[in-house]
Amino acid sequence: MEKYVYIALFAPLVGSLFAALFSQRPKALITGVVTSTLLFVSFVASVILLNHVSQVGAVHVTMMDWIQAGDMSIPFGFNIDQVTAVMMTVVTLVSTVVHVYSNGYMDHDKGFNRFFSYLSAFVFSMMVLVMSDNFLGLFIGWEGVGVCSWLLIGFWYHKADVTRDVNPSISPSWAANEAFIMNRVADLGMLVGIFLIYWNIGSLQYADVFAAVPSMDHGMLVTIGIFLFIGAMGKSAQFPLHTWLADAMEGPTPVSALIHAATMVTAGVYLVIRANPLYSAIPEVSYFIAVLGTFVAIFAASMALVNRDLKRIIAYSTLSQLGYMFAAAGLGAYWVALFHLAAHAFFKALLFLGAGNVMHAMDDELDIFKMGGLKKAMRWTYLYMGLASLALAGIWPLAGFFSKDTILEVAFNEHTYGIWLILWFTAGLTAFYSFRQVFLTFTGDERYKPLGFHPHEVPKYVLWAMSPLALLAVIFGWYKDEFVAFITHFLPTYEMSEHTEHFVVILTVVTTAIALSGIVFAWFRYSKGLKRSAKVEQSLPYRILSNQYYIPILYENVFSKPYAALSHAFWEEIDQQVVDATVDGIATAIKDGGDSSRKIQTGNLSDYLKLMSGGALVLVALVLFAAMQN
Amino acid sequence: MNDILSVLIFFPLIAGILGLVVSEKSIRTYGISVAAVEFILSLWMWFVYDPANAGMQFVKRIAVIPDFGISYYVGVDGISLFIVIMATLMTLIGIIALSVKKDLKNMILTLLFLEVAMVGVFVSLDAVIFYLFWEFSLVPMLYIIGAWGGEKRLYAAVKFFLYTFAGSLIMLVGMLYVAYVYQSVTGSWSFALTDWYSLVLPISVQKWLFWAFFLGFAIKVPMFPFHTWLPYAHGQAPTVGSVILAAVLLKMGTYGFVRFSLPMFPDASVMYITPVAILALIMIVYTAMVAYAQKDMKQVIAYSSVSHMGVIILGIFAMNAEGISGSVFFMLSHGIVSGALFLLVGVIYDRRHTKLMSEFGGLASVMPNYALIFGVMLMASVGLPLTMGFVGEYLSLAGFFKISPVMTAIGGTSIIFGAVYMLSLYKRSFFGPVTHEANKVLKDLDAKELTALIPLVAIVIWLGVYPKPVLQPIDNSVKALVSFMHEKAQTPEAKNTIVVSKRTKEAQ
Amino acid sequence: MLAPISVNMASLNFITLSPMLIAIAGALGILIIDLVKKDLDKTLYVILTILVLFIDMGATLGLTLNERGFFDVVMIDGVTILGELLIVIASMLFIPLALTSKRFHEYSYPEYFALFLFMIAGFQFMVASDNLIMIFVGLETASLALYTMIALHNTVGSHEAAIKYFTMGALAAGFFVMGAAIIYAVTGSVELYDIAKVLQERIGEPGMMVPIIGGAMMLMVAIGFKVSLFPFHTWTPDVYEGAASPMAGYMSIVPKIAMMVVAIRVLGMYIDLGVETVRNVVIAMAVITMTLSNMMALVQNDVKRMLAYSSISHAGFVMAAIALDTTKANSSIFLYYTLFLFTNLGAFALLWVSRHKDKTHHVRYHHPYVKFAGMIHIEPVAAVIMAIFMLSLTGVPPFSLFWGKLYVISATVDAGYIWLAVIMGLNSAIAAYYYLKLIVYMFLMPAADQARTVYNNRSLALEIVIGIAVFATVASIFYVQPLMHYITYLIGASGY
Amino acid sequence: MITMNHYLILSGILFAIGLVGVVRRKNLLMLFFATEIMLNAANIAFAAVSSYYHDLTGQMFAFFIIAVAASEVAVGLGLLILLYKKYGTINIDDFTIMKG
Repeated sequence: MEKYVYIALFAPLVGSLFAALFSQRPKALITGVVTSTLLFVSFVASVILLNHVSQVGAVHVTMMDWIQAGDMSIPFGFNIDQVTAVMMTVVTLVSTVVHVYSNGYMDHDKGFNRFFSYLSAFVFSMMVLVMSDNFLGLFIGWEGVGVCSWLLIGFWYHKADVTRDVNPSISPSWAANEAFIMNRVADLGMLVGIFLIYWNIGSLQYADVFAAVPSMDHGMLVTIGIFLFIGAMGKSAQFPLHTWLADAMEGPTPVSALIHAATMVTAGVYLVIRANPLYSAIPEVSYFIAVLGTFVAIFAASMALVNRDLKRIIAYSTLSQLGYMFAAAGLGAYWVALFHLAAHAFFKALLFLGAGNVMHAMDDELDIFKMGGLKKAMRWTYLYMGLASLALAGIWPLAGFFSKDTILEVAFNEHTYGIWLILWFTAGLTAFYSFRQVFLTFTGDERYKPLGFHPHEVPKYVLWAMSPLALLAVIFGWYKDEFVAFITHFLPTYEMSEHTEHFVVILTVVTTAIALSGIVFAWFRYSKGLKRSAKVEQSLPYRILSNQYYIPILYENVFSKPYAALSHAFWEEIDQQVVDATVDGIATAIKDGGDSSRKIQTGNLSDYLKLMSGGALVLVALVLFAAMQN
Repeated sequence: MNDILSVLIFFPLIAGILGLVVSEKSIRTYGISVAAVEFILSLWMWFVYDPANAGMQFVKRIAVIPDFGISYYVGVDGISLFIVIMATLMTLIGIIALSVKKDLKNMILTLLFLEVAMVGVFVSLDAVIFYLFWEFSLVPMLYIIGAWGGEKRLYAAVKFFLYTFAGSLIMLVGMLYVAYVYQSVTGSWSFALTDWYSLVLPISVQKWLFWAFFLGFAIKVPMFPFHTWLPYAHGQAPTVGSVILAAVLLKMGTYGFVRFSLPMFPDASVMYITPVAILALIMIVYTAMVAYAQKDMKQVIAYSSVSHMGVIILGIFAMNAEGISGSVFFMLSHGIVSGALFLLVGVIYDRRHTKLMSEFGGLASVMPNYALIFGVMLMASVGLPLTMGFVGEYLSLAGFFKISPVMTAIGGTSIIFGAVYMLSLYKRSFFGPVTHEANKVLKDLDAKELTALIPLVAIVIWLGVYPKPVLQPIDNSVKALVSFMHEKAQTPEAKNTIVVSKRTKEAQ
Repeated sequence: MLAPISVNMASLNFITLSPMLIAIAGALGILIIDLVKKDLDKTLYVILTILVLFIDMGATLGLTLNERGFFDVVMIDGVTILGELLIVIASMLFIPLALTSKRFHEYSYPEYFALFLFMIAGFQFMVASDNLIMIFVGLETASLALYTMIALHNTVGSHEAAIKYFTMGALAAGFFVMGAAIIYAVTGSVELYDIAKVLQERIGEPGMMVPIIGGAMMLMVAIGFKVSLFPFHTWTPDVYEGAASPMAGYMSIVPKIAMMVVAIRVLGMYIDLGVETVRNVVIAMAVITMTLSNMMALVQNDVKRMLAYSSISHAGFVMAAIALDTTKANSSIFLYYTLFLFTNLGAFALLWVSRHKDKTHHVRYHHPYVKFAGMIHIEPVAAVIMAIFMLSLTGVPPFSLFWGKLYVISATVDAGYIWLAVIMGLNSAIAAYYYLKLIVYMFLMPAADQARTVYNNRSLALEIVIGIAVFATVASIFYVQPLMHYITYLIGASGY
Repeated sequence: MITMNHYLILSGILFAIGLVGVVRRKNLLMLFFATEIMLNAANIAFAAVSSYYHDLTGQMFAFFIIAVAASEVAVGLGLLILLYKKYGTINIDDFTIMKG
């Protein structure tokens, strides 16, 4: 099995390096083809491993030593258990699709080869992240995906900065830096968590760490849990570190599909799932996670309600779905979280790719107010996005229904009715905003006509490329029981109490009801076309939402600007005016001392004689005085 | 075999003197070949070095002034070995990448003499000889900055010289006092470090000696608030000057801490962890912010050096194998990375004769290779895993975490602030549209520059992925050092603070 | 009723006098030659002088330790031998500098060389006796000769220099004899070893401190004047500037060595007696001297004047060692001055080489900094040599003076004066600035106009002297050990 | 009855006079005289002390001082004449080229 591990891991890297060779050249289709193929290879290997894990059990390989100093010894070790296998499969599957898709999407881009190099590099980092058998290995992937996302968000680095009202995410490069730095903030927390683990347990291997958890001081566990979760918050863009995700939409759409929907942003969830022994030992932290997740779910959903930017809407929905996952994980239903993670990966990627098609058709126009009635031009895309949105809304029998519904049941089962209520309501919002988007884009009057767009369906093979995701978005949920059976070999099972079982039907009905009502409302509101009312758009709530609660501006004024100001102050006021001035001051003081003391040297002999005699007298007097003392 | 070190020291000296007769037009080849030979010699030294042996190797001791216990006494262990190799490497790279036209001959010969001093400092085991090389290294640097520097070069050069000179004189007094104590204890004079190590100094003496040495080293590092000479030196120095300065000369200070302060004054070192650490934290945070405020690319990197040296100091004062090994490794990585970054700035400076970021923008479009290599070095500098920069930074912080989690958390902000100033530099000069006309026609890296830079990139990746060959010898020697300190420490708090790694315990 | 005087020739033990006698004889010889045959060339006299000095040196080396002679007035101990040797060596390096390519007319007088030899005899008397009379006579003989030689340079500056030096010297002489008188009044003797004995007994008596220390201070003034300690240093820069460069270099070494020896004897006696006041005064003066003169040197525009101030500060540096009065300290003094001798004389010689008849670069100065601007491009070798001298004076290893500083500071540390050692260190740092300034001018600045004429006074003799100085400065690391060994042996042997 | 102290006091006074003269006078000739007075003050002291101790050393010293004083005057006057011939003045305020 070892070889499959290595194949799964290194195939993307090879692809990336291959593409990198051509990075300076004009577009060469070969790069796209090779990388896609290699990713497919990796996917196959992952499936084989998945199968092997389910039949035989976990695979563990240690490639080589990495860091060894003092008592710290960190290998490049990989551990393929159920969770990893699932993650690997999901990641490689989605990436393969996205790669194939990108062959079409990036067709006209002169950075074609570079793009594939980055994209495969990202997959490699993601694989390291999920496959590693120790926390520092995870950190490698953690940082690696960070860099790749930096590269890919800033892929169109040549665009100039513009003001916020022209483009809320100022420029690709700006968004890229924001993402990187914000993640770094979280990574520091993660790093501290790792240090804590090392100095308290003496090892960073998952096995040792989780084995040690029961015997550890609870307070310490809490601290570790918190710091690790801070790391997770960064990557999964949880409040308050969420602003970067929306801005990250500056990247090419396949990137948004792969990185900012399906894989990277779920790394945080993965970490919590991975560390379930730790988090199940500290319910208070877990509960906080659940609450935060719930909050983010509704918080993000609310922003999605009013947004006009096709991709940002999906980004917010991603955020909100991540909230769901954290809620589930926080409530101890780890497999549910993982299940929703996988399901979400499929339909959300599909959604994004669909959005990509639309952008292509509309020459990168993203404002849904300028679209409408596209279903004539792009029937398949309409279908795909409709499906995905239905799945997202959690309509039976699509994947979303099973996963999200279970999460709500869990919330109910835990007697955390507040959480349940919010999540339930958010389900409604989700349904509404996703169909608001769908209807505004595809139905109603063709507002793009006057703007002179000529939409057209994307090439067939791109649509074929998307089909696996579509399929999975539909059927994935049907395999819930198999999934549970498989995953609970590793993750703790989660049994609904009698009381819940009793209510389960009602719950399902209620949830589906609000979802449907959301869709219906969206239908009445938007399917006939766009009816804007200035009154609403001027209203305070609307403006708050459309400005993302003014949080980006807040951050800019609370962090960025003061930081810059302080830096300049430090440099000009302190470094130059105080520290350096002191040094030079000493020098000049000595020099001035010289200037004043050279006045002794009048050149006039009689002054010299005076000084000499005076000196002599002083000596004698001083000495006599001294002599008197003893 | 034992003379390898003497060869390493005196080969460039002789080559430099003979170089006087080489004609101006073939001097570059001469310089490159000499530096290459020197580098290969140092590699050979690594090859024959026995990594299992933690002690001094290739030891050579010849009495010079026996009456006063001064002897030509050299040797390397894991700690100094790689710094020496880095010194020879960076000299070679520096000469290859040399782009000065004026007085090329003087420049190259000066570099060779500088190499003598650099190698000498790191291999000498006799305090006076150490001091000799330490001081002598100022002279060629003074000349390099002063003769090939920018418009404020004289000020910068003299400031650099005097500042360091003043500090090291105080250190000299300290050294003489240690020698005196040694003499009054054993009855014979000696400046040999190995003899000094055996000396158990009373705490009260350790206290002031620690600060005497501290002053000498801190100015060299340079630690806040003694750092202000550095921006001038870097800002004014020619590219090769900055490369050598950042890569090697700054390491003298941190190396001094490891070689002198820790083993000689273990108690005082432990006692003063907090004040030193506070200075280090100021270096990390404060200078990182100052770096962000810079307008000049080179200044950014100069200040970033100070910030990184702060992390190194933290690692050294972690008092455990993790931290110290990490900091020694970080010395190497910082040497390579900052050296490379200065080279890169030099590249653009040669083309446009300005280093102001406002002059650039969109360079990634016109000079892709340049942008790529710069990006790699940038990522290494912000400590991205699988690059050389991460290993050292991670270990240093991890080590100091044992001393004080809170301080480490503050120090850890360097991974944030580092990203802030480095990324903003990259954004300002490489991203965005090409605004400035002159930048539209810039040509990408030429063969000369690539030959200088690609090896560095290779090293950065290689040692990031597989640091073991370097880290292990370092770690062995450091473990020995730590357990030695532990035994020597007198105060209980020192005993507790200095953590001997379990592996060492098992070994004993 | 005086007892008939019977002098036993053996007791005179003239061999102890031989160095001085040889010098005097040589001087007389030169005068006679001049009587016999006029207008002989200076080269003859130079070589003759050198020969005489060689014999002198031989005689000095032939001396046997711890002997007395000539009515026990002359005392030969380690310090004496070292002093005499240094005097002779310095003189031998100095006198060839007369062979310049430019004609400076003081060298055309044979009297100049006679005076020179007399002066050497005087200094040798100074160092070779512990009898205040003898010291005084030697001092005055030397000084009077020196005044005259300075004046012989025959420029406005030299005349002014001579008169200043002379007058202050007379005053210093006054203090010296008065101090001697007081000591004599207290102890009834002028022989230091006697004085020491008597003081030992009487030091406890009430009110005795006053005359004892009073006398000491009077002598202190005279010593301070000769070795140029604050506040008796004021003559130094002016006289150096006025005198010919070689003479300035010579004055920065030989008279100081002579007086240092006297200081070691006299002040050493007091410090041995446990008169802490004297020690403290010496240290205080030393510290003030080195600091103040360093600061003044910073702001000079003329290299020669800068070197004058720098040699003041060096003197202060060494004076601090005298206050310590340990064997190591006393040895370090001689080591320091041996190394300082070569470097400093070399530096002044280099200035001499670059001497113009007319002041091309400055209305007042012969050697303003600007004159040396960009010298690396015009006279690379000379520039490098000058740089080496400057670095050596700064105390940058491996050049000679570093070892001197090392020993002196080490001696200070051993004696427990850490703070003093620190001050010494900081002073060297300050000093570094003005030495560096010259290097900066020579290496880092664009060439000055008419720079071609920088080297118009060069001649083979000068080059040889400078060559020797350079060698001594660069190769110091190889001979410091034997030198130190020899010095320590001599000092230890005579119990200082 | 004149005791030694009287002599010593006298010599002290003379020395003081000489010193004052040195400080006050601007005329080189006067300066020389002042220094001579100081030397002679010492002479008196030596003579007195030596007679008090019945020891000849002091007188010997005195003779030497006289001799030295004589030669000093010789050199001094020489210089003085040189200066007067060249610059027509012996006021020390006129010799202040070298300063600073």
